[in-house]
Amino acid sequence: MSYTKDEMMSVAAARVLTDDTRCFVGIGLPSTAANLARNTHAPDLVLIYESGALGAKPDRLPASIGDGILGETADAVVGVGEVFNYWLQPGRIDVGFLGAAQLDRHGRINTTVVGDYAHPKVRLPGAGGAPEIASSCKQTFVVLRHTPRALVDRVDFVTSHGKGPALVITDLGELRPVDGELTLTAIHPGVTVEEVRAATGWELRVAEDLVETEAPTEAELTALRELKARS
Amino acid sequence: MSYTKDEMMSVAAARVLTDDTRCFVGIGLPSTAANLARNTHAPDLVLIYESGALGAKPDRLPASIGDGILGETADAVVGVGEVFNYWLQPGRIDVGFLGAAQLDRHGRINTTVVGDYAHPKVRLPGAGGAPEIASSCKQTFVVLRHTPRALVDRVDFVTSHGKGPALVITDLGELRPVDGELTLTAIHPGVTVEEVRAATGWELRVAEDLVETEAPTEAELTALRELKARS
Amino acid sequence: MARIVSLADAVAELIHDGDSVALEGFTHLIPMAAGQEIIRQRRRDLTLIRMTPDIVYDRMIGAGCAGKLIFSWGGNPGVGSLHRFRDAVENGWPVPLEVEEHSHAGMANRYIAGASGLPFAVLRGYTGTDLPGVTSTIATVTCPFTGEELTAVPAVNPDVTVIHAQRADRKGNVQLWGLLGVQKEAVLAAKRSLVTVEEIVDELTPVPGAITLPGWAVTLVAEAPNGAHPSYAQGYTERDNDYYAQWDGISRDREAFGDWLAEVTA
Amino acid sequence: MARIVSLADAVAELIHDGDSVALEGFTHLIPMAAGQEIIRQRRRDLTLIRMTPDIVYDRMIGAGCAGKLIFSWGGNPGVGSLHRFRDAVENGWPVPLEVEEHSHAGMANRYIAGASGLPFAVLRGYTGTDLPGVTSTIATVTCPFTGEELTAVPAVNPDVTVIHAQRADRKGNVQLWGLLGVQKEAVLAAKRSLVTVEEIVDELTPVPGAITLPGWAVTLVAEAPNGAHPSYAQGYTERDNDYYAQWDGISRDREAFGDWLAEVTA
Repeated sequence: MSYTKDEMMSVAAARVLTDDTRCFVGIGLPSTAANLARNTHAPDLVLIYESGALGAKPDRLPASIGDGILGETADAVVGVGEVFNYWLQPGRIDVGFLGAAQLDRHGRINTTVVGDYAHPKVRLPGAGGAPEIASSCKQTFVVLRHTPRALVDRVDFVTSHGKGPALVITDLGELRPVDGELTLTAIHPGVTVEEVRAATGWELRVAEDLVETEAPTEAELTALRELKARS
Repeated sequence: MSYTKDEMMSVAAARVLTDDTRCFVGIGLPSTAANLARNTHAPDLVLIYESGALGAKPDRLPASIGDGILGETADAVVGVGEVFNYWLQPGRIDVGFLGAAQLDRHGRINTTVVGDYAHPKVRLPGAGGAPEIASSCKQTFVVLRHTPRALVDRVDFVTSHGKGPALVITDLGELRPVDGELTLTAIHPGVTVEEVRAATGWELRVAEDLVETEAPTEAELTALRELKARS
Repeated sequence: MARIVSLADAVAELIHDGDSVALEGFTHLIPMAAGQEIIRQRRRDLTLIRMTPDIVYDRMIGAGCAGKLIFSWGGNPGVGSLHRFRDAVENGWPVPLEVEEHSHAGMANRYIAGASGLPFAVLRGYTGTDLPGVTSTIATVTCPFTGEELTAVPAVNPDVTVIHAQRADRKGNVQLWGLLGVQKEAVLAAKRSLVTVEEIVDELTPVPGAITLPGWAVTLVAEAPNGAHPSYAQGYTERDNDYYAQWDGISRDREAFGDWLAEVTA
Repeated sequence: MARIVSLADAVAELIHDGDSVALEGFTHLIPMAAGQEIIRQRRRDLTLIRMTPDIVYDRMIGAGCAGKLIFSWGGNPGVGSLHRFRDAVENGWPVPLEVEEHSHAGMANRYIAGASGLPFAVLRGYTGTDLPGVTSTIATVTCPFTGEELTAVPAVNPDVTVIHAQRADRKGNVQLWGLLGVQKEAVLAAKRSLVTVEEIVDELTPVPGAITLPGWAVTLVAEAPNGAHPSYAQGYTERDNDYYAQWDGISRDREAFGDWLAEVTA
């Protein structure tokens, strides 16, 4: 079965979520991956959304962080204050799964501004839940599309960091921190290292034991496409 | 209609609660008075119990602060943390209505110990909600039976004080603070000043404009007795 | 007991030029109709407070109602940018917009402190971020027991909070269910409050997951059917996802937005 | 996912001599059966934590399970004194009992801080009282924004929290309704938790006013029908007001209590 780069990214991101993991899910790419995981190999994955849905089990992709289906299918619905204070802050959540507008070589995330804060070139949406998701979850994964504008040498503004992401999944490969610097550790089938380097805003290091990601299986692709079709 | 001293006390205590007042109600004598008020002249009195019942409307006297009827009839049920933090603490409640084991001439309440704290003669139940009820409500009323052991010169332990009670209703009369000292301002029918003085643990001052409480009306007594009969 | 009035009268009575105003609702139950009415009544120099400004504030900012925005995430959810918000921040159009920027955890705790009658809240927040460098309302506090240093944010106590709920009874008791957001805290933190509702009913029958705000904790209630559109009211209306996408087109340039505004204020 | 075990196995696994243990339930849903089982298993030197010690702790104190009590109101509600509690404090019988005494507001906030992963909570409390003079866990903290001085209390994080609820499903999701108390906070503040339930069911049908504790936030669930007696479980059992009065007689003298204890531990 042929597949797109975006599909490879979502499948790769879904694979890193294991059953019974508690995952604090950002909307967009992380939510797609997390719901794909729940619909394939990790049916007991616990999805927590900042809108107050604990253990959401949507059968389609939520259109927004406040999609009604999140509350309707959740184990429990709590207020936004409670989800941050009682559920995120004490370190109960295993994985924080975030997107990013910009990510730098040290794993710092920017979703605030491009350019100067007081006179920004581009005003981005801002922090949302990310700073505390990044610092309070046991580990953070980031999923984003691989472009030189997204993966930069140094972000213009540190919106969130925490311990830094343990894993970054892009549409070209996977990066992990090695000696404090995000390093290419896996590459998706059909992608070359040169391609990844060209799409990265710094001199990307490549792990000696670089592996090739397994291509999406037919089951994974079918599940992803069905999920998207229902959404 | 003849009536007991306790009935006079409950009726007098009920009368001071006016319609639409928000009243934080202690269990026991205050709860009896507050529910009598709601069943007579103040049907829209708002009763708040520390067990989390906001706007409770019991048709009988609750057997405890956690009687199920409080939650079943309430406008809203909230957790105990919320009732103190969101509802009591910001000063939303007009009247705190408390009982007391001991009350002194300066309006300080003791429900902690008789004797020394480390080696008490009598260990009383302790503070409960009283310290913050006394300090956070716009004003505090106290209702208790008038004995020299209850109304003392100086409490052994200050469990709660706040601004001090604006009004104390006993089975003999009513006391209000005058120049910082609780002073007899009303006396129940058939009770003499000497009787009240003998039942008070300090040299009780008597207001110049001492008034006699109006005896319970038939309607008040009937309502009180029906309420007790249902309980 | 809350008074029940028309939406126009409620906005006229409660919201004045220069007020700090929180319209809350976390993606669900956004008080959009109230936002439109504030635009219609041409309020100016408001300090707008809201975790997720969304279309409701994009409109008010574009209409020139706001002098300042206190927020934590300002995007068009599921679509992209809030163009009027960006135009105000990037170009000062139609008027300059001061921003005071927090995280969701910080904003939620500011409402909690406000609802609790406390001057500040404590959290573990903003660690390793640049936010404390640009936002003066982020400080530290030391635990008197452990000596640990934590983050503090000041209470937010809006002059007026506006929320949308499913329904109220004739005494102004408000019933709200589905995703709950920070609406309770936002109402309790405010000096005055307005709740718009899908409908006013004789009796609030119990609904699983519903919370009730007693009428004595609310200032005014106004009926505003479909008052959350394009957001939704669980059990009453559906989210209009297409409109969120359409708004991108309307808001993207000043002229298209001007046409929209002229229609609203006509 | 919580594991479902017998009450005896749950107590044996979770509660050890010397542990700090909170059995919570504010008059409603008091985990009485769990308290009895702790007595049966002869736990010693526990630090008992609970806002309202009630009969459940009067028994455990009289049985000699407790070395310390952290509490805010220790009476027999609607009846009078807790005689075993008084005997322990006044006469050190059967063993001396250290007390750490707070107000309800203080205790509730200690649980909230514990549930929130914070070392302390801020409140307006204890003003003008003698409590700060006898309780070392009451301090002050200064608002970094206004300079106002407020009260601070440390988080409480029990080794084990035990609560009673109406029911759980087979994955250990717990459903609880009626007066809610501080049970959610007490469970979330604890390192380990046990929920006893009236019944285990296949599906938790929605109930107005109910909250759910996800099974992944609970360690163990045990079935204990009528496990709150003489307290009650809204929708399942009624409060046994007569028993509260009877307990006054049982607990008033050491001999009558001894007979009761012998029967329980037989």
